[in-house]
Amino acid sequence: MTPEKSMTIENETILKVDDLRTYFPTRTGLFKAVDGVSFDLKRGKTLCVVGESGSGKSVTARSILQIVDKPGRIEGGSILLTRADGSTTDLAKLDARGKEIRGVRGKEIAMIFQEPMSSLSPVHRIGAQIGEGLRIHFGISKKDQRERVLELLRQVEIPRPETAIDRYTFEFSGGMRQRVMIAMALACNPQVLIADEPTTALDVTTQAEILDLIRRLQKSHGMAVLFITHDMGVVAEIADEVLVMYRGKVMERGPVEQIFHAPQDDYTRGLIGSVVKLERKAEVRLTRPDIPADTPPLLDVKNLSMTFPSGLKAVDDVSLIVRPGETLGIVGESGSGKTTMGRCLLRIYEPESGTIDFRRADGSTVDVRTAGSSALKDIRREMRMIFQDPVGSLSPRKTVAQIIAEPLKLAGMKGRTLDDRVAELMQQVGLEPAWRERYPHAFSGGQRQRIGIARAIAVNPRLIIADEATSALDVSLRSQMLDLMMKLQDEMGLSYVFISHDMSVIRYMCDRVAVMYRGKIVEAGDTDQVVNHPAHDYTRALLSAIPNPDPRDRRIHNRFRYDAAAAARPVPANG
Amino acid sequence: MTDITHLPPETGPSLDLRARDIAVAGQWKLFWLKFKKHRIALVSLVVISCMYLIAIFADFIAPFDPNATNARFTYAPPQGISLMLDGSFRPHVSQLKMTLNTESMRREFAPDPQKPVSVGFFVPSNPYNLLGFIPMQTKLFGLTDPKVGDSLYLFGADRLGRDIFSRVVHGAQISLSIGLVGVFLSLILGVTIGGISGFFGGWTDVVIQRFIELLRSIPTIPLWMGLAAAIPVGWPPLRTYFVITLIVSLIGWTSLAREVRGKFLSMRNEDFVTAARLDGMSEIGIIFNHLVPSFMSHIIATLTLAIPSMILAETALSFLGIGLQPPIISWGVLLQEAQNIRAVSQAPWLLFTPAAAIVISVLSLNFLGDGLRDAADPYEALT
Amino acid sequence: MLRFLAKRLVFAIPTLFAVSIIAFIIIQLPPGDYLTTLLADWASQGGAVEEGTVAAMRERYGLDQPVYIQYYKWIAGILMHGDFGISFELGKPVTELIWGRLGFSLLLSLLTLCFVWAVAIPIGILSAVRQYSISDYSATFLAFFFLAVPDFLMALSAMYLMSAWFGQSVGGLFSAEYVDASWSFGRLVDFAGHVWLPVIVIGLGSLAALVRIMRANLLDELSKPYVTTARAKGMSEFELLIRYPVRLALNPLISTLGWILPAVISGEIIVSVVMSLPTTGPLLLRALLAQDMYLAGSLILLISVLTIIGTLISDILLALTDPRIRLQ
Amino acid sequence: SPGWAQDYKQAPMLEEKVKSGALPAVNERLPEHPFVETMVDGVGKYGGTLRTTILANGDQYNLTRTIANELLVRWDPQWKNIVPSLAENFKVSDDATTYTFTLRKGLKWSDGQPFTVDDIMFWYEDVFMNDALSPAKNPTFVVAGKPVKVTKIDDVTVEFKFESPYGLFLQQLAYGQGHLPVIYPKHYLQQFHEKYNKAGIPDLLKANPAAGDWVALFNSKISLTFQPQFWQNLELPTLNPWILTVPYADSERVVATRNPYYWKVDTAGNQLPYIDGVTWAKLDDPQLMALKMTSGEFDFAFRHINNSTFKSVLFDGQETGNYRFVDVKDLPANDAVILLNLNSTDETKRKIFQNKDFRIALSHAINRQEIIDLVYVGQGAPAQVATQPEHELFNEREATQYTEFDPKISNEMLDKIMPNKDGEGFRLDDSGKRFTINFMVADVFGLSYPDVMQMVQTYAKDVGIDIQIRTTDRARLNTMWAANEQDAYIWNCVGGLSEVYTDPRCYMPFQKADIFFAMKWSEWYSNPATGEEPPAEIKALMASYDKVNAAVTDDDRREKMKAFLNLSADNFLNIGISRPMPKYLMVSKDLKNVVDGIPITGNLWHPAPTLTQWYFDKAN
Ligand SMILES: Nc1ncnc2c1ncn2[C@@H]1O[C@H](COP(=O)(O)OP(=O)(O)OP(=O)(O)O)[C@@H](O)[C@H]1O
Ligand SMILES: Nc1ncnc2c1ncn2[C@@H]1O[C@H](COP(=O)(O)OP(=O)(O)OP(=O)(O)O)[C@@H](O)[C@H]1O
Ligand SMILES: [Mg+2]
Ligand SMILES: [Mg+2]
Repeated sequence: MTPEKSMTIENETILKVDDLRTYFPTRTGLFKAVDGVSFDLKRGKTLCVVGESGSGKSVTARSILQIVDKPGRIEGGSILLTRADGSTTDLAKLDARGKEIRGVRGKEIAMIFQEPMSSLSPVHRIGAQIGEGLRIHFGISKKDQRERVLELLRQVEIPRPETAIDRYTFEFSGGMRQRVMIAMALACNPQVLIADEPTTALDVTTQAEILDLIRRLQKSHGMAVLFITHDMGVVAEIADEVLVMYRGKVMERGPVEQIFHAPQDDYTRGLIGSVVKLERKAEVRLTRPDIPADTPPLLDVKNLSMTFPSGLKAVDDVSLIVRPGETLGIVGESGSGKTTMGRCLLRIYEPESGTIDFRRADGSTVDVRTAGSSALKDIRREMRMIFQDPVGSLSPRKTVAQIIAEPLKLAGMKGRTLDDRVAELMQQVGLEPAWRERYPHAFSGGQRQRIGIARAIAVNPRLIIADEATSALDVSLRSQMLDLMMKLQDEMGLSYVFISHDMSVIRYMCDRVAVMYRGKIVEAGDTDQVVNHPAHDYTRALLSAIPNPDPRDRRIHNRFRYDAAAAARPVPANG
Repeated sequence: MTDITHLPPETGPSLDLRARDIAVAGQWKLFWLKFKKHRIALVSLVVISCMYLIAIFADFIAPFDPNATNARFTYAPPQGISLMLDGSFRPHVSQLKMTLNTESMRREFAPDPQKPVSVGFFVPSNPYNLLGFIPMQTKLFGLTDPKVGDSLYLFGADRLGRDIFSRVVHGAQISLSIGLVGVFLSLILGVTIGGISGFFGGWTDVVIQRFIELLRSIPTIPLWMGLAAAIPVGWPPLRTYFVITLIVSLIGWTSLAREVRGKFLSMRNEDFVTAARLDGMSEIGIIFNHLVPSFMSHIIATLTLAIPSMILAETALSFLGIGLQPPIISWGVLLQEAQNIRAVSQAPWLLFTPAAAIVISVLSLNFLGDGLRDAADPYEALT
Repeated sequence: MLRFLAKRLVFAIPTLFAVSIIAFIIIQLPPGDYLTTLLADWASQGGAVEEGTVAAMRERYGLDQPVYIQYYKWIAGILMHGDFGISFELGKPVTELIWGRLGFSLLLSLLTLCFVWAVAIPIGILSAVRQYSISDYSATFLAFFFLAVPDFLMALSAMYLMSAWFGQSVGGLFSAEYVDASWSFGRLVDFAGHVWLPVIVIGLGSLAALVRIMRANLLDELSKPYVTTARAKGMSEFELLIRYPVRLALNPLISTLGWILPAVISGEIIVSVVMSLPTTGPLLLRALLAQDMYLAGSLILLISVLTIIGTLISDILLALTDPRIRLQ
Repeated sequence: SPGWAQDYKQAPMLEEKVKSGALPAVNERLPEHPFVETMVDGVGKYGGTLRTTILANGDQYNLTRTIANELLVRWDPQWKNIVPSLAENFKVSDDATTYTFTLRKGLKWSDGQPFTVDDIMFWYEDVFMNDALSPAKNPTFVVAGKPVKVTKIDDVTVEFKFESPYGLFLQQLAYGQGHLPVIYPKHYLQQFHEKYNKAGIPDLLKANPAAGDWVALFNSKISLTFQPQFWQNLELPTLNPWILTVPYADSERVVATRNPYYWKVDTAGNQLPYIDGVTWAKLDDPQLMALKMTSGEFDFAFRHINNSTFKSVLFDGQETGNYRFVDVKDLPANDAVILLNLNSTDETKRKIFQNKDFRIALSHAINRQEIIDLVYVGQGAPAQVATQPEHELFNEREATQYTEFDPKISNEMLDKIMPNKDGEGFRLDDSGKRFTINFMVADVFGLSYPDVMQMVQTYAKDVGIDIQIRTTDRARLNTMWAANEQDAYIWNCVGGLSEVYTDPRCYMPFQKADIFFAMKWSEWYSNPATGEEPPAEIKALMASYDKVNAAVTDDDRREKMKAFLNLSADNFLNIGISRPMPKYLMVSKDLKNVVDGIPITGNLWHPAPTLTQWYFDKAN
């Protein structure tokens, strides 16, 4: 599909980056975050930059606007900006604090940042932040500014722009904030829009909407878009051209078709391979015998409900079972109550009603909801949790060894045995034991997740509640992680409650799946059945919003929206 | 960091004992590397270490007894040491010639270059016990051959002809020790109470917060005066001072407690805290094992600001006549003794030397704190 | 917001009550009472006071009654008729003595606060923006220098310098001819000519803390992503600094305002004695020394009330400047 | 000699008022025979304001001392003889029990009302003898526990009669406390007195709710002179040379202006005082006083800043401050006295303190000259508590016994009392515990007692006595005295010049003031039913002083006093360190008629007696 046909000038290069090198001087020498990157950005086209975390995508984008964090600096190369009137400027040569580059920032090249909450000031009103660029570049009067901002808010489909304009960011949901960022970037009608992972923090449905929005705006404004992501599905959905980066270098560059269907480079091939891998059920799972339906359940949850003090009923009459050795997937859009439900199972939150019958190792059954504190302590040794956010769940001032050792220590292990066990665990999850004295921040996202897993399995649990254990990881890591978890499951006879909003992940690894919507389980069943023959409308809507990692089959714009009116309760502002 | 992110786990060297030892050393090595990078912190470390050495070996370093008076040299100005004499290396000072102006009741001093008084290292002295138990008869430096009329006042003399240098050196003992005790006391109180307040929230928090507000809203000076005046007069000076230190720190903890509370309130629902709870850790254990370390850099910063306040609180107490009692010497006492226009106008060295000692130690502690904080902060990149 | 305010006000009542008790206990702590002081004073003047006179006075002042009765009388007087009792030493109702001084104390505190903020914030900004530069180090050094020199010594030195080197008349807040005069332009000018010295002396001590706080806050904020966002809009560095990180770094400072106020008032006590300022400081100090208990107690109580009000104000200010607070 | 009535002249500032009729003519204002002041330099000029200073709090005595010393009789400026003052003359009966005073005719209060014997009788009958107003009687007017009887003879003649001989009455009357009979203007105060205005008092109380009853009301109008309220009532008529216009309350200064009815004239018939007004800047800190003095903001100052700490600074400031130094005879018996508590509640300590040999040994251990050189800049001389060399009562032995620095003698004597020592060389008491004296030290009078004590501590250590210093403030010390809790303390001692007659508190256990070395004995002395009976030698000492009090003639009194002082020296009750060092005061170079060598002690108020004749002469 080629939406650019409508544009008058085709294939006109707006931004030409040539041999860009951005280095960070460190104690050990120069760190080459961007090392000889070249690409062209054409009017009306979308260039997607992909690559794992830390490959230099963001630094490349920031280099263009000369807003690389200290001590980074552009060491060489050129960034040629060609304007509509034909004049060109080499942005790389400009003084980073000078007037010229400031004239380019926001006006000619605008940027959308990755983290919508912290990228917006918490104490300034939405309207002021969006209108600021207008004031800086055009000196527009307050009144006109307001009008233009309202128009922008309407464009990005913020409901009730007249009131929204005077609100603060924390009053907005993640999706709305991301829209605000987009409106801000669009304020001055830039020729180039750089979007640095604008949807990473969002759930699929919202992501689909944002992607749609960007594409529509691109069409109407004729912008060139530099889109940074590590989600190959997204790439397949929107890219014209793709740039694959690895360790600061460009691995491969070409039209999206070529990258997906005829990758040249090994790294690209690996990347695409793992994407494709996740499109099916895991091989190990295909061959595994089914768990007999009459095995007594390990966990039997009945009519579980939980209401937050704010009055929100986040878990509403949920019933489910987990059999030994089984993986139960929980899917649902953001805010549907998955995490809350998972936490209720461990009594991190106090559920107000229902039963959570857990079968202990000795065969006895305990109701977690009413267990006493010492019983709870024991249960929590058998039922463990992997947290959604690998950064937040690791104490920042503890070394990895200390983190992994903690549950062991509290279980009474000491000295040499403790050290050895920690080392063993680290090896088990594929971490180098020699890194045990490092702090979590010195690890990559995938490695951090492994730390979380190691901590979870340290005391030989029987059930692990994995809350979006892989959502923060890029594709290649994700499949590695899932494989690891399955390996451990087979080795240790674990059961999982696997919470995710990513259907492909669920499909890959879960035996059964339950779909959550607004605190309720709307559908449950065998994975194959739910994925291939969804019974509930909501499930279908959810499935349709998932980007398909195949540029030949772009479909999220054809997605189907679940009619909220069908649900029991009225729709909140945004999910 | 890119360079470690993609090391495929399989290729990592397998565990052997040596690697493990290196890895254990790594944390401290990292710390040291980061710390070393902080030049001023390094210098401060040296300065502070020196000050503590001076305090510990005050008896050896101070050339004179800090309480020894000398009627001949009241308000003698500092004497500069000249290194060369008659073209050879012979450190000396010029003898001071004193004339008493009976009209102005002032002694006037003039150095007499014709009468050099030689100064040397490791000079003999009256016997004393270093650290209270090592019998010694040598001082680090002093007059090699003291005669009547000779003097060595590096920092000048006070109203009783006591050697300010020796007094500053001895003052370091109190100022650098008991003051710290108070600081640590407020630290412990602040962290514990603030931690409890922030961590448990609810009514505990309300009660503790009201209590803190209460303490904070009472002006410090009346509180000090009231408490200090309630101390029995019969107590020995050191104990009195110790109790006063406690009193001062009892009030000092409140600000720290508030900060800790705020931080804890925001952290108590973080995932890593939940994780620790799931691991079966007790609430107090969580506070001290997880929350406090995350708060370390702030604590260090607060601490370095608290030390001068402790030293100053002591001087304020002295000003009110309820501070340290002679013969105990502290920098605060020295400053208090300089608290009159006579010293300000005619013997500024009485003011400047203890003030300089305080400023230098406070600055060094501060920079040292900065360095330690940065080094202890895993988020500070090692650049 | 209104609920928050109401809640705070309700909480303030038991606090005030407790403060009044503590204030009363503080002044009872030292051994002896006002008459002991009186006797000491009189003895030093070469006179002797007969036991009978002393006993009669003690009874007259109610000092022979148990402490809780004395407290009850005092607090009841305040609550029922706003009567803070009588100053034994000055023989006047406390209310007559304190308002004028309290006014000057407040004025001085506010001026000091303004001075400290006006100086500390730019220095803090400079030292954060140019972290680990010469200017950062010199700002730190100066701030700590002033922190390390006790305020009374600073007051004395400043007065000496002003008097001996510049021939300025020092001490007090007015020249002799304006002391008893009513307010006029001339008196205002005279006041301005006197007040700056104590303001600087009191302010310099609290400068360091503020500079350090500002610096630390700002360093935190400077690395936040929203700064980059703003930069990407093409804003100049200076405007950027002032509009975003500085604006946010100020918020925590506002919350310390409530605590700075009592610190300034406490700091003011000693400086005011040395500089003879007509503020509550010298009155309070003397009342404490003389164990003039209703005067001392009432002053402590009032200063505490001011502090509680100050805290409330800073909470409100914080809520006004930081929209995030409002929701809670 | 006084001129004729028509020759009297007045200050220019009063001329106006007289012309307008607001004020009677000067002749009508002055008494028939005004007091004629002896001029120091000569007749002066009118005008000017005397700018001086007091501490903002607790310094009200200085107002009294500066402008309020109008008495029936007074000391001459040389502090030698008693001369008539408000009384034109007086008579003493041969048995020293009856004193008759004749007032000057035509004396007037500052509001123009006549001052007569009725005012004195008002004081006597309605204040002094009124148990509500005077629950205890002022000791100046009490002998052997019996208060004086005052009788009005006629409008100008009054008689004071005691039951037993009171030879020192006139001296007592000439000191500050003697002003009591002449400060109560009946015409003004009777409205606040129950006896005269029972009906009106409830209304007055309503207007003044701070006072609960008529006694409080009365006391708020004229309080005891040692209370600040005494200087707060601007309405109160006085006989003083200046009257207050801004009271000693919460303002930053106190202001006084001339009393048009003041009853003294100079030798040329000019009504005194010369100076129009006085202002006192109220300062909180003596440092600031000194600074302001050197910057020329005061014409006169001395209290709080006339000690060695300030001397050199003030010396340097003479040019800028336009002042000169005037010698002051502030001559107590000793500047620093070690007072061991002979009535200590601690058995062991009491026994040792009461041992005269212990006190002598301690005295020999002290290197007085070194202390004087160091602390007192070489001013002063080693001495015990004794009268000054220039005084008629001076005795070499009393002044210098046991003052030589001799640790050897000291050690020998101590070896007899406490032979055993501990490891650190400190002596042990009978029970084998280290004998420690806790010394209370307050930093008062600018006499650097903490410094002195630190030196004494080292000397004592050299002879094996452990002294612990406890710095404290005066009020705290007072609490301890009152409870007899102190081991020992250091203070200064009155009684170096003539006042020794009336105030022998350092020479024997006497009244309670600030000298407490034998509180129980002095209680016994004032009332044998209380306290503790002293040993025989102390009783003998007390009896010896009783004889002084009974003496009628000056010569007899002097002899009895000598015997008493001799006996006191034999008992050696406390240990002196230094004869007082010379003190000074500062006056503007423009001020004239300032007595050089002005006598000053706690009792003898000053410079009030001569301040009326000071005048500004800005010629130079
Ligand atoms: N301020 C800095 N100081 C030092 N190194 C930095 C800095 N900023 C980035 N880097 C390094 O530069 C490299 C590239 O970072 P960049 O942010 O461009 O990665 P990315 O591809 O955007 O990753 P992600 O997908 O996680 O956003 C990383 O290894 C990072 O550690
Ligand atoms: N502590 C809390 N207090 C009040 N409401 C909460 C709290 N935590 C979550 N919620 C609300 O409960 C609902 C369910 O949240 P939950 O975190 O379980 O969603 P989720 O399905 O895990 O979403 P995501 O995919 O974004 O992680 C949301 O509307 C959320 O706003
Ligand atoms: Mg990035
Ligand atoms: Mg979740």
